[in-house]
Amino acid sequence: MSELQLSQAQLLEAYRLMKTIRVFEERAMTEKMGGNVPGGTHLYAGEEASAVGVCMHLGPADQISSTHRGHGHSIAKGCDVDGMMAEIMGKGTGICGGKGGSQHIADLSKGMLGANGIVGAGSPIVCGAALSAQILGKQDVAVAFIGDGAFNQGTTAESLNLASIWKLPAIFVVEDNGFGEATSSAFVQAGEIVERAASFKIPAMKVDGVDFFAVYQAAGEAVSRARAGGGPSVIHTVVPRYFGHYAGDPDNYRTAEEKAAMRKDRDCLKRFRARVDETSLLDAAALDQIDADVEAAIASAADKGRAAPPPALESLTTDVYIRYV
Amino acid sequence: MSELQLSQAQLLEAYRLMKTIRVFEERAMTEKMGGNVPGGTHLYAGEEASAVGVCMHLGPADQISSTHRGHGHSIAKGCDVDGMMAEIMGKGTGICGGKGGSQHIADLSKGMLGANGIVGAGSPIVCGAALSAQILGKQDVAVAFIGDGAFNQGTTAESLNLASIWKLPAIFVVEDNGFGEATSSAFVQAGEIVERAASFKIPAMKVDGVDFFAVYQAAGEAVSRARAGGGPSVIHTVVPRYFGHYAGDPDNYRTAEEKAAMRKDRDCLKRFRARVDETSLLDAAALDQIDADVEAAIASAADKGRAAPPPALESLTTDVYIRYV
Amino acid sequence: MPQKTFRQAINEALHQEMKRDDRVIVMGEDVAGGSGASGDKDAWGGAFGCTKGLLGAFGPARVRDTPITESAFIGAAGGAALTGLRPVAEIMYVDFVGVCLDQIMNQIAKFRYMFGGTASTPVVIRASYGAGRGGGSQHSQSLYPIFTHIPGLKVVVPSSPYDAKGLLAQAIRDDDPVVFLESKMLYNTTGEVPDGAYTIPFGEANIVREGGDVLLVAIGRMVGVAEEAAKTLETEGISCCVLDPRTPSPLDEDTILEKTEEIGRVVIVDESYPRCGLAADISSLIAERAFPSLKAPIRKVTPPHSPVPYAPVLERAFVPTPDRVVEAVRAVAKG
Amino acid sequence: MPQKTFRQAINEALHQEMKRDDRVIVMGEDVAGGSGASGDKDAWGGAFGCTKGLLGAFGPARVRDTPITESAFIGAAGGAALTGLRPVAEIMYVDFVGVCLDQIMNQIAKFRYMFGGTASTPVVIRASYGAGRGGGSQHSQSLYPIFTHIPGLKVVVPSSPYDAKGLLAQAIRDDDPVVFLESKMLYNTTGEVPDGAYTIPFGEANIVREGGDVLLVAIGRMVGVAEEAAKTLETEGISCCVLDPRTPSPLDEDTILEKTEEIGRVVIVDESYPRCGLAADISSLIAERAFPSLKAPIRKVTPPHSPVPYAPVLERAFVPTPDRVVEAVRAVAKG
Ligand SMILES: Cc1ncc(C[n+]2csc(CCOP(=O)(O)OP(=O)(O)O)c2C)c(N)n1
Ligand SMILES: Cc1ncc(C[n+]2csc(CCOP(=O)(O)OP(=O)(O)O)c2C)c(N)n1
Ligand SMILES: [Mg+2]
Ligand SMILES: [Mg+2]
Repeated sequence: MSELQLSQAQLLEAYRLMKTIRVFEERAMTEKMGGNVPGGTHLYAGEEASAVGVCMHLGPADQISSTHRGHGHSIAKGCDVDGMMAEIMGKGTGICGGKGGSQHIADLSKGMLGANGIVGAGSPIVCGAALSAQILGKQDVAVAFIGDGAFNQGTTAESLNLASIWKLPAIFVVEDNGFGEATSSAFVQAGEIVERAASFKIPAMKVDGVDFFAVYQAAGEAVSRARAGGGPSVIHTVVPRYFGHYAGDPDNYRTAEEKAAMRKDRDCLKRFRARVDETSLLDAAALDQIDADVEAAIASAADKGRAAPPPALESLTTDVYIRYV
Repeated sequence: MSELQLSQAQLLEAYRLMKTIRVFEERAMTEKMGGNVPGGTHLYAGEEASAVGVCMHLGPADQISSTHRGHGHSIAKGCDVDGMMAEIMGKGTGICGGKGGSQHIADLSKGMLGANGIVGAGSPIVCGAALSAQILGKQDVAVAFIGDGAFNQGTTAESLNLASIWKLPAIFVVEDNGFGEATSSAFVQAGEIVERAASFKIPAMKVDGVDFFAVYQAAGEAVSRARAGGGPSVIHTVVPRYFGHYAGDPDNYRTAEEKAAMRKDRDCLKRFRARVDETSLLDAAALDQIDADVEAAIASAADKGRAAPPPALESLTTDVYIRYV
Repeated sequence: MPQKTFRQAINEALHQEMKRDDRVIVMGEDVAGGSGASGDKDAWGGAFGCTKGLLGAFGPARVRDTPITESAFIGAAGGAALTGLRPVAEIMYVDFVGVCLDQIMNQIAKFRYMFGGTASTPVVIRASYGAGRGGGSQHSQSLYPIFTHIPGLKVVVPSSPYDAKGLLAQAIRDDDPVVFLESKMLYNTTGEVPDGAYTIPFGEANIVREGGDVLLVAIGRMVGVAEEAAKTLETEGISCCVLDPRTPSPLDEDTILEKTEEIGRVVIVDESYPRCGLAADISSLIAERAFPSLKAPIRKVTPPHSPVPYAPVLERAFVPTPDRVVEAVRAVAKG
Repeated sequence: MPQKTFRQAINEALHQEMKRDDRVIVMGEDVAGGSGASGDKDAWGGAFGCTKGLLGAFGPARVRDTPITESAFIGAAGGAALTGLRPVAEIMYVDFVGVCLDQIMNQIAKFRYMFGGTASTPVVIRASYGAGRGGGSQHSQSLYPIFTHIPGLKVVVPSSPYDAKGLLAQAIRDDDPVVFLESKMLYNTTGEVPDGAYTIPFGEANIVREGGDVLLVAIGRMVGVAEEAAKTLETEGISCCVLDPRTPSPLDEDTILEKTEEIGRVVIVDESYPRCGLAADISSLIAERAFPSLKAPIRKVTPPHSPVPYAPVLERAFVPTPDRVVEAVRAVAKG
C-alpha cells in the first residue's frame, strides 16, 4: 500500500504536479497551434505519473536529466512554469533566457540538468552527476529519464555498464510510450527492457506508468538503494503518449480508436483520483481546488509568456564561454 | 564429437591455419623488435582456434570484419601471408599497398572487410554485410570478431539490437582474452556476455577458445542458423593472449606465473594435437610436416617483405576517391 | 518545365534511382513511419516527408525504418555498400552526426584508402541542416565543414529544387561516399524540375547570376540570401556575380579562381560556424591562388562563433541576412 | 631551469593540479592500467605514460580506468563537471572522437549557452594527435579544426614542454570546457620546465622566433618544423618570425594581425587536413583583416587532402617538412 507512505500534503503535491504537467502540455499545444511557440515541442501529457512518481523522492541536490520530451520532468523537479512557458515562447524571461527552447529547459539550482535534443544523450551525463555524488561523499542520486527509443541507443548500454561497475547512485527511468516518433517500439527493439538491464547486473522493475503509486513505490526502492550505496536501478514505466510525437504531428500511425481508448483507460490523473477516493485519503474538493489553481497558474504563465519581451539582441553571443579572451 | 564432422583434409587445413597464425605472429614480434615493422601491431598468438574454428565454416562470399588484432582473422579467412607481412612492414607489395598497415589489413576478394583500429567499429559494418546478403537473397553470412573490451562499446549493443530485429545472418564472435589493453575485463564489464546477448533475443554460447573443436561446433550451429534465415548468434570464446596488448608492451600487469601458466596450459595447437592423436584422426608426422612448411612459408614472407620496395610516392594521394574531379 | 518543391525534387530522385537500380535501398528513422503501429503505413515518409511513397513503391526490404541507433545503421549502410548494395541512409538532422561520426569519418570515408584502393563504398548519407525553424542549438547546425575536412567524403549542399534532384541522382550513382545536406528552410521552396532523371556532376560551380563588380560565393540556403542581396545592390549600381559551388567537396576551385580574377572583389556568405568553416576555406583558397587579382579584402558573412539560439529574434540575427551581405559588399566595392 | 620531457611536463601539471584541488579527477582507458589484474598496478599510467603515478598519489576514486566506452565516460565527465567535479578525461587518440563527438559537440560545448548562462562545465578532454609513428589512417589525425569549429569549446595545442605544463594547468583551472591535444611526436622532446605550478593564459600567441621577412604561423609539432625551416632560411638571408598561436580557440587574432602588418608576407604551416583546416582559418582571418599590408599571397603548407598513410615514406610525405616550408617561404619572399 504505497499510498500510505505518503502524507496528505505529499499526496496533494503529487496530484498538483501531475495536473500542472497535464495542463501545461495542453496549454503548450494550444499556444503552439496559436503560433506562439516558434520551435518544435514534444508533449508529455499522459506520462505524468512517471515523472512525478520518481521526482517525489528527490530533493534539489538530487539531479535529473531529461529528454526532448522534457516539460514533465522539469515541472516534477521543481522548475518554474512561468519561466518554462516563456522559454518555449522564446522570450527573454524564459528559464534559459530564450536561448534554449523546449528541448533545452534546465535549472541547475533545482538539480535539473537539462532536457536534451539528442536521443540517448542524458544517460552518460547522469552517470557523471552520480559520480560527483559518489566522489564528493554525498547521499544524492541522479536520475536519467529516457524513452523506449533511446533505450536502444549505444549510450544507454554504455551508461548501464558504467553505472553498474562503478556502483553509481544512478537510476534510469525508461518511459515506454510504445513509440520512437512514428515507429513502434515493437518494430525496433529486441527483447525486454528489464532483461537487458538485468544483463548488466542492475536491478530492474517494470511498472504501470499511469499508476502513480506503483511508480512511487518502485522509485522509492531504487532511490533508497542508491542512497545507501547499493548502486543503480532501472525502472521501466509503461505510459501512454496522448499527443503525437510533436505538437502538430498528424499522428496518423495510430488509429482513432487506439487514441481514444488510451485517453479513456490510461489516465494517471483519473487513476489517482480513484485511488485516493477509494482509500478515503483525500477528498475530491481539495483536488478540485488544485485543478482550478493549476488552470489559473498555467493560464497566467501563458499570458505572461506571450506578453514578455524577446531576448535582448546582445544575448546572441553571450554565454558561449564564461570567459573567452 | 565435432572432430568427426571434419574430413582429414579439413583437419589438416585447420591445423595449418592455426599454425600459420602462430608463426606469423611470432615472426611479426621478431620483425617488430628488429625494427622492420614501422607501426604498432597487436598479436593474436594464443587465440588462433577462435578465428580458425569459425572461419572453417566460411567461404569467400561470406564476410568477416576484424579488429586491431586482425592478423589471425585475416589468415583464417584466406588472406595472403606474403601480402600481410609486406603490409605490416609498410611495403608497396603489401596487401593494401602499404597504406593500411597492421590495423587495416583487408582483402575484399576474400570476404575480409578489414581489420579495424576503432574498437567496436566492426559490428555495424557486419550488420551491413549481412543485410546485403539478406536483401540480395544470398545464403552468405557475416561475422564480426570483437574483443571483450569492444563488447561494452555502444556500437556493439546497437548492432546486436539491429541484427536481432532484422534477423540478420550475422554472427558476433566475442573473443574474451580477459583484457582490454592493460585493464582486466572483470574491472570494466558488468554481467556476462552470453546474458547480455540473450537479452537481445540472440542465441549465445560460451566456449573454450583454445579448443578448436568446441569453437568449430558452436560456429557450425551459428552459421547454419544464419544461412537458414534463423538470424544472428553470439559466440563467446575464452582465449589467452600470449603477448602483451601490443608488440612491445611490457605486459607488467600480469605476473610471470600467470603468463607462463597460460602458455603451458592454454595452447590451442597442443590441444589440437592431443585431440587428433587421442582419436587417431591424424598422425603426428603430417602435422610436423605442416609445422615445417609453415615455418618456411612465414620466413619466406618475412624475407620477401624486408626486401620489398616501399610504396611509390605518388600513391600518397591515390585511392582517396574513385574519382574526384 | 514543371514547378516542384525541393522536397518533391528529392523524392523524385529517390523514386527514380530506386527504380533504376535494385541495389539502392533507403534506411533511417521513420523514412516510412508507422512501422509496427495500428494506423497508417508510410505515415511520415521521413521527418521532412522526403521519402514519402517509397515504402509503397519498393517495399519494406528496401525502405527500412530503423531503431534510433545511428552508429549501427550508418555503419550498416557502409558495410552494405562494401558488399553490393547502394544505401541511402538518412540522419534526420545533421546535428545528430555526433553519435555516429566514427562510422562516417574513420570507416566509410577511409575504406578505400586504407585498403589500398580495393574497396568502393557507394553510400549516400542524407541529412537536413541549418537554422531558421526554432530548432535550438542541437537541431540547427550546418556542419558541412566537418565533412569537407575529412578526405574520402564528397559533400553536397544543393540550393534549388533543380540542383537537389540532379545532385542527389549523381550522389546515388556515384561510387564514392557522399554526404548530402538539405537546408530545412528550402524544402518548401519551388523551382523548375524536369520530370525525367538527370544528374549534375560534382565539382562544378553554378553561376547563379552574372555580375562584374563583386563576386558573391554562397552555398545551400545562402545562395538565395546572396541573390536577394544582389538584387538590392543592383538598384545601387553594384553588380554582383553569385557563384554557388554546390559541392564543398570536391570544390570547383577553377571557377572560383577564374571569377575572382575577373572581378577582383569577393564576399563569401555562409551559414556554417565561422571558425574553420567553409567561408574561411574558400577565402584561403583565393588568398593563396588569386591574390594578385584581389582589389579588396575578402569579406566573410557568417554567423558568430556561438551555438544556434532558440528565440526567433536571436536566430534571425544568427543566420546571415541579405542586409548583412549588402553591407559587406558595399564595404568591399568601395575598398 | 630543469630540463623535462613534454610527457613529464603533462604529468607534473596533473600532479600539481590534483594536489591543488580535490575536485580534479582523471579518467580514461588505462590512465592507470592493471586494474583488476594479477600484476603491477599503475602498469601503464596512460597509453603514453602521461598519467603515471597519479593512481598511487590520489587513489582509485580520483584516477579511474574506464571501460572502452568513450561516449559514457566523456559524457560522465561533462555531467560530473556540471555537478561539482573538475574532470580531466582522456581520449587516447583524438581519432576516436568519432564515437563520442555528440557529448563534446552538443552537450559539453553547449550547456552554458543552451541553459542561458547558468551552467559551467569545467572539463578538460586530453588526447594525443598527429602522424609520424606509423599509426595509420585511424590513429594519426590532427582533428583540432573540428573542435575549433565548435563554439563553446576552447582548444589547446601546445608545442613545447614549458607550454604543455602551463597550458594544461590553465585548462584544468579554466571554468570552460577545454580540448587539449598533445602531439604524440613531442612526448619525448625536452625543454626547460619550472618545478612549481604556473599557468599560461589562453589566446596569447607566443613569438617563438623574431624575424622580419616572412611570418611563419604554426602550432603544436609544426612549430619545430617552422623553426627548423627558419634556421635554414636564415643562412640564405631570409629572416622569419615564427608565431605559435598555442590555442586555436580562442585565437590570438591581434598578434597574428599585428605581425602580418609588420611583415607583410605569411606562410602558415599546419598538420591538420587542408580543407576547412586551421591553416585556412588563419589565412582567411588575415585576408579579411590585414589585406592592405599583404605583399604576397598567403601560402599554406599542409598535408594533402588524403587520409594518413601507414608506410613511413608516405607518412613522411604527408606531414609538412622543413623543406616544404623553406620552399614556400622562398616563393613568398620573392613574390
Ligand atoms: C541521436 C538522435 N537521433 C534521432 C533523433 C530524432 N528524434 C527525436 S525524438 C525521437 C524519438 C525518441 O523516442 P523515445 O526515446 O521513445 O522518446 P519519446 O519521443 O517516445 O518520448 C527521435 C528519433 C534525435 N533527437 N537524436
Ligand atoms: C574507440 C576506441 N577506443 C580505444 C581504443 C584503444 N584501444 C585499442 S585496442 C584496445 C583494447 C581492446 O580490447 P578488446 O576489445 O578486449 O580487444 P583485445 O585487444 O583484447 O583483443 C583499446 C582500448 C581504440 N582503438 N578505439
Ligand atoms: Mg517512446
Ligand atoms: Mg580483450
